[in-house]
Amino acid sequence: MIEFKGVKKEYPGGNVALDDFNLRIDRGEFVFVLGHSGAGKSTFLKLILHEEMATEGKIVVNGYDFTRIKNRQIPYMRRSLGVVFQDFRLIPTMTAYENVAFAMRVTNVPERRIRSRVPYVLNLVGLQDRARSYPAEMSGGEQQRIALARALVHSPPIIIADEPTGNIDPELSVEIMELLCAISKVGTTVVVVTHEQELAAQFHQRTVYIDKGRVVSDSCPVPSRPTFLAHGTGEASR
Amino acid sequence: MIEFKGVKKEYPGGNVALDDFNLRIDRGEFVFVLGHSGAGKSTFLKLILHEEMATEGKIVVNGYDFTRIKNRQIPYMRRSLGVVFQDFRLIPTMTAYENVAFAMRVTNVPERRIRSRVPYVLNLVGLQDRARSYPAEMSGGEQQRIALARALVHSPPIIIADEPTGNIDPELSVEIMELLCAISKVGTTVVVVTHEQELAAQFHQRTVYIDKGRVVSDSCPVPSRPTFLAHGTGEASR
Amino acid sequence: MSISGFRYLTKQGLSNIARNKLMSFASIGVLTACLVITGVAALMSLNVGKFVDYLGAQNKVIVYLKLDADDATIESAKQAIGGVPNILSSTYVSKEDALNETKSWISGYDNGAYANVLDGYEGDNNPLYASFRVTVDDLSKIKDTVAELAKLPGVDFVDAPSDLAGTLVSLKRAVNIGGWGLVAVLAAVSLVVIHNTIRITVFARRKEINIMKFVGATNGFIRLPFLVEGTAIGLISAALAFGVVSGAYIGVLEAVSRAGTGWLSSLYFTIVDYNSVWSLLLGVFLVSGALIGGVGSAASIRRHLKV
Amino acid sequence: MSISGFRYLTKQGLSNIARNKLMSFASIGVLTACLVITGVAALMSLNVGKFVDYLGAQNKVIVYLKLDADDATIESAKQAIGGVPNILSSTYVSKEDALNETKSWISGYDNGAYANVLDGYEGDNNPLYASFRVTVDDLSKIKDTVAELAKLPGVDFVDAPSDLAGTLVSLKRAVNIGGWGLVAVLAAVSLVVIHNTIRITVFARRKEINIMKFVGATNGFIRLPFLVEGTAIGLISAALAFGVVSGAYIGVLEAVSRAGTGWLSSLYFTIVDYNSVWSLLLGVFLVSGALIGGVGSAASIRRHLKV
Ligand SMILES: Nc1ncnc2c1ncn2[C@@H]1O[C@H](COP(=O)(O)OP(=O)(O)OP(=O)(O)O)[C@@H](O)[C@H]1O
Ligand SMILES: Nc1ncnc2c1ncn2[C@@H]1O[C@H](COP(=O)(O)OP(=O)(O)OP(=O)(O)O)[C@@H](O)[C@H]1O
Ligand SMILES: [Mg+2]
Ligand SMILES: [Mg+2]
Repeated sequence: MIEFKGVKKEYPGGNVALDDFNLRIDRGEFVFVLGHSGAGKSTFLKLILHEEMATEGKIVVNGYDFTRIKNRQIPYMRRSLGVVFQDFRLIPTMTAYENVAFAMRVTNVPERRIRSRVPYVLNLVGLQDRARSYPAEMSGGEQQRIALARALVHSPPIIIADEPTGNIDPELSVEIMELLCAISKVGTTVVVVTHEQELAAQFHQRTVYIDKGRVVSDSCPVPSRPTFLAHGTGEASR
Repeated sequence: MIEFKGVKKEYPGGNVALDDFNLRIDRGEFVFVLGHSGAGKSTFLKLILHEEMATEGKIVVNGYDFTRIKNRQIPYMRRSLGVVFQDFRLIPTMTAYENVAFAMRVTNVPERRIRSRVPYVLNLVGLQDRARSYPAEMSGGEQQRIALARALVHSPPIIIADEPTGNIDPELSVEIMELLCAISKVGTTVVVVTHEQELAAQFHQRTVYIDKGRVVSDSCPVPSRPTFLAHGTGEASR
Repeated sequence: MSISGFRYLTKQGLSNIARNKLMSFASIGVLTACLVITGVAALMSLNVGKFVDYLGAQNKVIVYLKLDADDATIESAKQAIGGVPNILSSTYVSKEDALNETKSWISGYDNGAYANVLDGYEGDNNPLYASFRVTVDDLSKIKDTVAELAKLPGVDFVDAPSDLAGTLVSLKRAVNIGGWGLVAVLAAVSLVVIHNTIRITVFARRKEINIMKFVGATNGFIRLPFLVEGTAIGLISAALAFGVVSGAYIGVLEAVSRAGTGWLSSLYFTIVDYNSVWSLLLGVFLVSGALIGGVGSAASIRRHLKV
Repeated sequence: MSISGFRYLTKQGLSNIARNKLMSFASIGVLTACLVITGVAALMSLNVGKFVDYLGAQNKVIVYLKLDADDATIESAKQAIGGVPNILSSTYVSKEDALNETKSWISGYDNGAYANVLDGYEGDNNPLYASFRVTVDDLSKIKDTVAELAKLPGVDFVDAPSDLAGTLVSLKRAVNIGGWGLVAVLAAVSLVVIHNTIRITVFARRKEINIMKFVGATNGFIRLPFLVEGTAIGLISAALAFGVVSGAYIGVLEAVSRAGTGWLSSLYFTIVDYNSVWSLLLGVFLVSGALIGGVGSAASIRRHLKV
């Protein structure tokens, strides 16, 4: 699903954000990516998204080999990703509803389906009442959850979340993580970048540590079935 | 220093973010403000900053009574505040150095003083190497720390931080909190909005809970001298 | 793209106009201003051209008939002149007419000091030629026309105001080049202005465009609302500019027609009629407004689509 | 504000131009275009005005002296005419000159048919008047001038081309009103365009302005760099526009001077000389560029300062 082989990313200024970066994430996996501020976590995501291009190495996302991808294929590659950006990236001139619906519109989903799916997803992140609000009229946590709703709405095979709980209180954070876990159980690949180690620790999933642009540790999940799952799935299908 | 009396804030759309909000924060206090997403925490800060105006009630900040403050006094009131915004609000066309220096320039600090003070503060947040970077060239956590440096640089009597560790890993978060604690010990009022209850709990300081726009709990700090302080002061004066 | 998607994007583009009020206003202002300038320049150019034509028409070519021309010769000459191309009208001036004209003209000089100089030249003594006063259509071809006229039966010689004709031809050419040159320059300047305005407008919204790309929108999907928005702004501007230019032009026409006496009122008949230009003006405005607005903004987002 | 603060803000404003390359380019493009338009319109207006003046100067007022005027009377009349205001030049035409002129003129008519009509009127028989041909300065005051000339000693009567004068006066008035009206309209349109461009430019940077306010910057502190930036952009545009207009004007002057023969080359002497306008043009460009750019952008940020 996602494969990085010997990837190096050097920014124009000379900053090397990733160096000999190797990682393989398979279909249906749930992976936490941890690391200090400036370790290269967001750069990793930006490379997956083809927002930045690798200086060296090979990246394959959902079958698209980035050394060979054509410009006109990029939108289709991106549609296979649901991304929660660290800075949200909501369109300021669209309401919450429109921001979420937009991710479906680009794939030509019929209007009828959009009208039933968007409220459902807004409900999932607890923002059914804020559908008509513009991003500037929402709190930080609300914006973050809209960004999450947008990432989920078109049921992409891969969901990538950069600090999805950075602006959200602990209870809600756990709820959201449970939601993501539940989604991964039905075959969606989920990559969560977070600095909240304790939150990650609660979920006993594969955890990748990045430091200075390299993968320094890649621990496998605890084999036992985690306790939260019964509750988690309940949340997701509510 | 900061006084809210019966404050109500209703946003144009009809959202009531604060209702009968009462709080008094004295000089030199260190206060955590906790609350769910959308509770009204950022609104509280926006009111202090005169970014939004109260619908009802009385607000006094640093001696400026907002019911009577004149437009041309507002910049001077704001200079007595050092604010870390939830969305950072760095000026995209300025380097990290310039963004930080800017808070001193507006108060006509001599260039010589700026040249010695800015690197010192950048060092304090661990970003001495990134002085020449533009915000878009920095990671989320780095931007957040630049915002913190800007809030500290002109030694304002009040420092207000909205989720200052939302994008920062746990160790660094503790360091930054310790830094803020140390600053409050020398007479600066510090208000920290955060959703990381556990982080706040480590510091045994006054904690205000906001829920649905009201103060629902206001717990006093544990009287005993906290253990982190020796270490914390050391960090701050490094 | 599906029809509902197309409908959605079109609606999106139109509602963007209302959403980006400040920028829509500003863009419409700029585009309208530029169209007005170009339109006014074009109308001025048209009118000056027509005025020069009018001056040209005032100048007659005189076809002198042989002194012994009888009525039959005159008639056949008249027919022949009618067959020559590039001729607008011709008037016959008999020997008697010519003498009377000359007399009245001479008696006007120096308070009638020479009023009687021509007494006794009437009738068969009349030394003057009968002639046709001919106005030509296209002054630039006057040489050929004169040559043809000179060859006609019964014609003695042809007197053409060749110097004046040359002057008028070059004046008209200068006015044409100058006038339409001005229109071209103003149109080019307007294009520069509009292009830059659209670039800034799009620049102000680059973040929005960027985000759409990251959500997986194709370039076409992002471009269409901009195309619709730009086209609508172009059409609105065209309508406004048409209103302004038409209003001003009708105002000038009225002012001139009311000017009453003198030189100004004589201008009235040389002014290009509003009825004969409005449809062209409106058409050109609408087409160029739509093209500039739509294509301009769709093209301007290109650099922001490269992510 | 301290001097170092002022220096900093000025530097800031200037470096913003480099930083906001796209917007600076676009603004300079728009401002230059508008200045060029207005400048070209002003030069055209000046030239048409001067051309009309030239036409006016071609028309002479003829002051006829009494038939029996002797040399002394002629001399004193000459002096007296020199003392009349609003007169550009006067040329003496003696009785003999007048007769010769008339003769050559009449002999040119109808192939010299009347060439000998005036034989025998020479010397003391000469019925023509000696005269002064006078050109007036300001045609609109020609009536007063003629009246004054008529009262001079030795003057019999004054022949003024009053109709033509009237026409030229109204033509000149029309050209003046039309020309400067055009300049005013183009200047106004340019202002609209520039104002809107600046508004969009500032709008694109509203976030930056906003943040500065929240850090405690006074309005003046935020405005100054915009003022400097706008002024610099204005001055750059003024310099560019001056270059373009000057280049074009000099080009036209050369083309006309090389036109060789005919009507066009005769225009050369009526064209306003480049040396007499460049300093005014440059001055007006620089001042208006700086004002529009500086004041315009400083004023445009007002709405964004209200936080
Ligand atoms: N400009 C606005 N217009 C309308 N409603 C607003 C606006 N800003 C905030 N709100 C609403 O007011 C409420 C309080 O918002 P606020 O930003 O103060 O929350 P918060 O406590 O900071 O939340 P978070 O932890 O998610 O940042 C929320 O419901 C939010 O949607
Ligand atoms: N556009 C850029 N130009 C130059 N350097 C950059 C750019 N973007 C990121 N960097 C640098 O690359 C390094 C990695 O950045 P990245 O955003 O990947 O960090 P991160 O792990 O996401 O950190 P955080 O947890 O603070 O968000 C940092 O040192 C950052 O300053
Ligand atoms: Mg990051
Ligand atoms: Mg908030």
